[in-house]
Amino acid sequence: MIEFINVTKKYPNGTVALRDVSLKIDPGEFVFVVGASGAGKSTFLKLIIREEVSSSGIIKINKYNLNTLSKREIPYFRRTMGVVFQDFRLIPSMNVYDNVAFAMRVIGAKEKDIRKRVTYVISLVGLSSKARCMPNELSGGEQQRVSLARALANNANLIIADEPTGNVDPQMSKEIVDLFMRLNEGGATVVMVTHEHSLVRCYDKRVIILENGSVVSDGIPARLAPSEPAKPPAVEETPGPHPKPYLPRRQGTEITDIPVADLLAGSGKDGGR
Amino acid sequence: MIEFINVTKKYPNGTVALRDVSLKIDPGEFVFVVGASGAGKSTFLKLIIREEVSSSGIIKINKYNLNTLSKREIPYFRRTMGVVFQDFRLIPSMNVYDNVAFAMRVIGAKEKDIRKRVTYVISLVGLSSKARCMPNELSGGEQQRVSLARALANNANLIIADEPTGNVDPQMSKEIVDLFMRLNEGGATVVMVTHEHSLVRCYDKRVIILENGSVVSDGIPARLAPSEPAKPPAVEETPGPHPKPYLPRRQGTEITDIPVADLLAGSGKDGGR
Amino acid sequence: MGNSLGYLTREGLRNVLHNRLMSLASISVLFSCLVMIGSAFLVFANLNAMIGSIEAQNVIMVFVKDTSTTKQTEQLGVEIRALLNVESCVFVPKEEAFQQQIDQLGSAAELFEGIDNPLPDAYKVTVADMNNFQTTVKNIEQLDNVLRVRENSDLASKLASLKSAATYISIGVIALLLIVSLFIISNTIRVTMFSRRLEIRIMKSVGATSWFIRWPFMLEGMILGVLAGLLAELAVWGVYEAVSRSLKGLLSTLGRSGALPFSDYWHILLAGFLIIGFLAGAVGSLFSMGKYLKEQECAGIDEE
Amino acid sequence: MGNSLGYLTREGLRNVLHNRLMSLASISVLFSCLVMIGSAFLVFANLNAMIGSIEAQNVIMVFVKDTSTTKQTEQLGVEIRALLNVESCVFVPKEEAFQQQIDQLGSAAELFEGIDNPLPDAYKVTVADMNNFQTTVKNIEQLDNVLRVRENSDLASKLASLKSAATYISIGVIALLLIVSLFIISNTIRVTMFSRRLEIRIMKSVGATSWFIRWPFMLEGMILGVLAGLLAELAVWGVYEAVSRSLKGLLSTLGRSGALPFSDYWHILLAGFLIIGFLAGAVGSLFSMGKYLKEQECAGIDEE
Ligand SMILES: Nc1ncnc2c1ncn2[C@@H]1O[C@H](COP(=O)(O)OP(=O)(O)OP(=O)(O)O)[C@@H](O)[C@H]1O
Ligand SMILES: Nc1ncnc2c1ncn2[C@@H]1O[C@H](COP(=O)(O)OP(=O)(O)OP(=O)(O)O)[C@@H](O)[C@H]1O
Ligand SMILES: [Mg+2]
Ligand SMILES: [Mg+2]
Repeated sequence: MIEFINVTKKYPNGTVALRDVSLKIDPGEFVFVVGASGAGKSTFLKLIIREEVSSSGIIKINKYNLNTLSKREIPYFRRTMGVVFQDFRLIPSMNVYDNVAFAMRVIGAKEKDIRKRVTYVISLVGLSSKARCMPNELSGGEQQRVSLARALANNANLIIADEPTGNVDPQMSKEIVDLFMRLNEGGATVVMVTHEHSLVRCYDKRVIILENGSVVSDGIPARLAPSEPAKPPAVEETPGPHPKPYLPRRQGTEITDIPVADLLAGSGKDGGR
Repeated sequence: MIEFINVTKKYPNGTVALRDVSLKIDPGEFVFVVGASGAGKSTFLKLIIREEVSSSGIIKINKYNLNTLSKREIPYFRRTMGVVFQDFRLIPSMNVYDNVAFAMRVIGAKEKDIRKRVTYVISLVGLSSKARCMPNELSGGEQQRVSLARALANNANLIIADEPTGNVDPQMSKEIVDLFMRLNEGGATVVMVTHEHSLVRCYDKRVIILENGSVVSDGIPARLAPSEPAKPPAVEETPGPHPKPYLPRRQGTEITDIPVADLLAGSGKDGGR
Repeated sequence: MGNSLGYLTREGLRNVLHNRLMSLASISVLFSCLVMIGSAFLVFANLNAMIGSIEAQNVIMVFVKDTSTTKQTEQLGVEIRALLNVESCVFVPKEEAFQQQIDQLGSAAELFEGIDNPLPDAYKVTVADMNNFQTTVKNIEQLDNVLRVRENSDLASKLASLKSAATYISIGVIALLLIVSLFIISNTIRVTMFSRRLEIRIMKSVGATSWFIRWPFMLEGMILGVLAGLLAELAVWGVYEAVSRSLKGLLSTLGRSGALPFSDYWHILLAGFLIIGFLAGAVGSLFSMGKYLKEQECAGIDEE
Repeated sequence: MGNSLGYLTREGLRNVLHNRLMSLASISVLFSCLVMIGSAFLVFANLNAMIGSIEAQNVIMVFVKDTSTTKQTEQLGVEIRALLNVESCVFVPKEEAFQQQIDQLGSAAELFEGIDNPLPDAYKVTVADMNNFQTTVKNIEQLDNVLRVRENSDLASKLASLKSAATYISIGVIALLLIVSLFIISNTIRVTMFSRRLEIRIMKSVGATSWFIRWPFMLEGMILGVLAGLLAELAVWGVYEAVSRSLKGLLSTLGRSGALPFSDYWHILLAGFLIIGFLAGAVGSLFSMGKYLKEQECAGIDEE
């Protein structure tokens, strides 16, 4: 459960990135966060993973109250989630395998479990042939997928993804979101920031729209559309003959040959925890 | 003019990123380069800006033959183009203004011209209020736009852009491509890598499709579409009721309030050159 | 955390190899500092030994009464040797003493030819501890059959103060070098860590505890420290042997048989080097990392 | 490039302030090294002066023939003073010489009481250059009315070799410190540059020439070098005054009036510090950047 109560985030240089945000994300929900560049989406996620601290307001994540979380607890808190960073954050001195394995090593998993699980998640993002490459030998999209694989490594039940599809082609984007959907069906909470509105429209999921640091819309687009005529252009400016969001068309999405089916069963017994 | 003759690029670790690519881009052309993640798009651009050297084959850019270009000439060669990098490449110790100004300072422009031109291109990408921020104080999309502004600073007549819209919302993406279109109309050659096929479809421009290091399609989609039934899924997998690329609809694109109109007239007299 | 230990150790080893530039720089700097400290130590050890050997030449002449018999004279020798703080006691017959006087006068000596030997028999006594020089002189004066004691208490006190000065200066110089070295080393490690702050930040954001991040870095530091210590030992050894060989001629002119043998000092040096290297590496990386490991404080600190 | 010069200079200054950690580290390391070199220089200057003052005590005794008149004796004095390499020449009447002999014998002196003074009048001569000691002795021996010349050529040669040894050792130690310092400094700069390689790479990819990138870094290095030099001068001055004051008592026991005044040396030191600092900063950053400035060679090198 993620709960924001009147949260404001002001950066040291004076920029107010979030303004009085209150919202609640229930366990098992799937939430898209959209908004223009600089709207505060990444800041929202950074507050959730406690990389930034709120200037005012209360943030509660599962059993943790971030306002009272001691520094000592932070690493343990962070291990309860899998995070895909907008800037990937790969350790430049480790190869792909070690980067993904690192997330499991920090929790002290057994080397055998690590090998099984890491090999598996790397194949899941289609990078098996690149496992021994260093990050600087990868293309942008490949780096992004390594970050994704690392987020999946520990089989966390809270997935935070900051534009996980920004550097990959539309087909792969769909595959990635489908992967998240599977995880979500297995019980994980997923919060995903994205710019690809076409993607958001394919799924019948909750969408939070940020504008200039404030939440201007929150709900499932198909149901919201008729009731919110006042703020239309934020999502619907994409060219095309569709004046309102698509209705969900789950059956239409192509699931590729990547073996996502057994992701939740997971090899490696819940990542060794 | 960009000319590739049987160019192959093999990285030191053995990865063959480009395979026997031959193509020619005429001065004043606008070219989209699309392809899956890892297809070799960035490698293609890196060869053009001579950040990487081809393993075999001949590359000619305008009057430069990159196979015989001496090291001493490289900086001067690079100044003839404006480049938006996939990973932004902002200098972390300089603020937004100085990052953009740097491109003009390397060519020894006058401080007065720099001030005029830089202020102008920063406003063009909508970052006037962030001019004094350091790169690490910017959101992903803002960083990308700084990189864009820097590419525009010198008013180069060859624009190379590696996913310049990867971190911005669809509306801004359109604005950016429109900006490139204007430059193109003014005579600049533009080579732009992108994943957003929906964007590509809005324009009636040449599209080069890379797959696994090879050019699998090259031409204007609207004219190609009927003649190439064998390779349809590479571009057209986006969900939606459109089985083939859009026809150009220039009149339908919303030009925003950003003053792009006078970009080519440019303040700062051709960037001081 | 049993599983992690193996990983953390491997990681530390891997870091050494992976960051070759950094490793080389750290080892070089530490090595340079250790070589300086070691050299200073050996120079001062030799200086001390030299002063000691000059000291040994500061003797007390005990003149025996003309009236005493050979037996009494011998008895006196036994009594002197029995005193505390007497290191050696050699009998000098009057003829020999006279000859020495003449020799001391150099080429003007022939002026004394034909003059009767006015000197008595004597004992030449050296003391063990210069600081108790006066007491020993007093004790000898109280013995029987002593005509007079000749001592150069001025030289004795000069030597004593020279020796203590040398000791103070040695300790001072070595302490200074140590401080300077620690300063240099800590700065080098700080810069090294600075260039790896990104890595540290990423590790933190994936949920690594501070100790999990620290361990490989510390281990890396220790390995580099110990390596630098071993190299410094070898370098100091080589340089010392070369220098002491080339200075042999000079030292013998100055009345010394040669430099102290390195074999007497190698273990002290090695122990010192290893301890300094180890601590510098471990503690240095521990502290210089602190800044990059810090988490943001809770709400409110950004506002001021 | 006229426009650029101003920018490049400002940029160099800005770098100093912006990279405070790096600047501080570089200055500290350079400072430490300079302080060591400066201290060694002053120690050796003092040592040399000390040996010099001992040398001045090495005298040639020229005994005058018994048969010569007062006039002849005075004439001899004039002739000796006229010789090259003679620094001073003092007349010692025979009574005084005898008294000195007696004093030298210490408390055994009274044994000489009642003996006729066998010594002649003499001149006490000191030479300017120890290396020409023997020649001077020869020259004096050839003068009229000289009975005999007493000289301690053994001590003279000992002192001469001690002095040249001290000179060699000083030069050696200072050269060693200089090398070690340059090594340490270049390593520190290398690490600093390494942590800025990203910046350099970006600048290159925007079309900056190598010199355009180098200038601000070099300027930054020079500024830091000169700052370190100035700080080192102040530190060495302070430490030297403190140490020479506290050692004053000790030095006077050893027969020296005190340490050399710092005012005689400050300009040499300052010049040395500034030159070393400046060069280390400029040349150091110039070379350590080279690696990151290199462009890829043309086609073909990737294949092997
Ligand atoms: N420096 C490098 N060393 C080795 N291999 C590399 C290097 N850079 C890229 N590659 C490999 O070359 C291939 C093409 O990379 P490139 O960056 O050109 O892809 P891309 O088309 O730009 O992909 P993306 O859309 O993900 O950015 C990839 O398989 C990548 O792993
Ligand atoms: N560390 C920081 N210091 C100061 N201001 C910051 C910092 N990080 C972000 N900001 C500012 O806060 C605002 C919100 O940033 P944020 O990164 O949350 O945007 P975003 O919605 O993720 O945008 P994008 O889609 O471009 O990534 C922006 O105006 C940005 O300039
Ligand atoms: Mg963001
Ligand atoms: Mg790319």
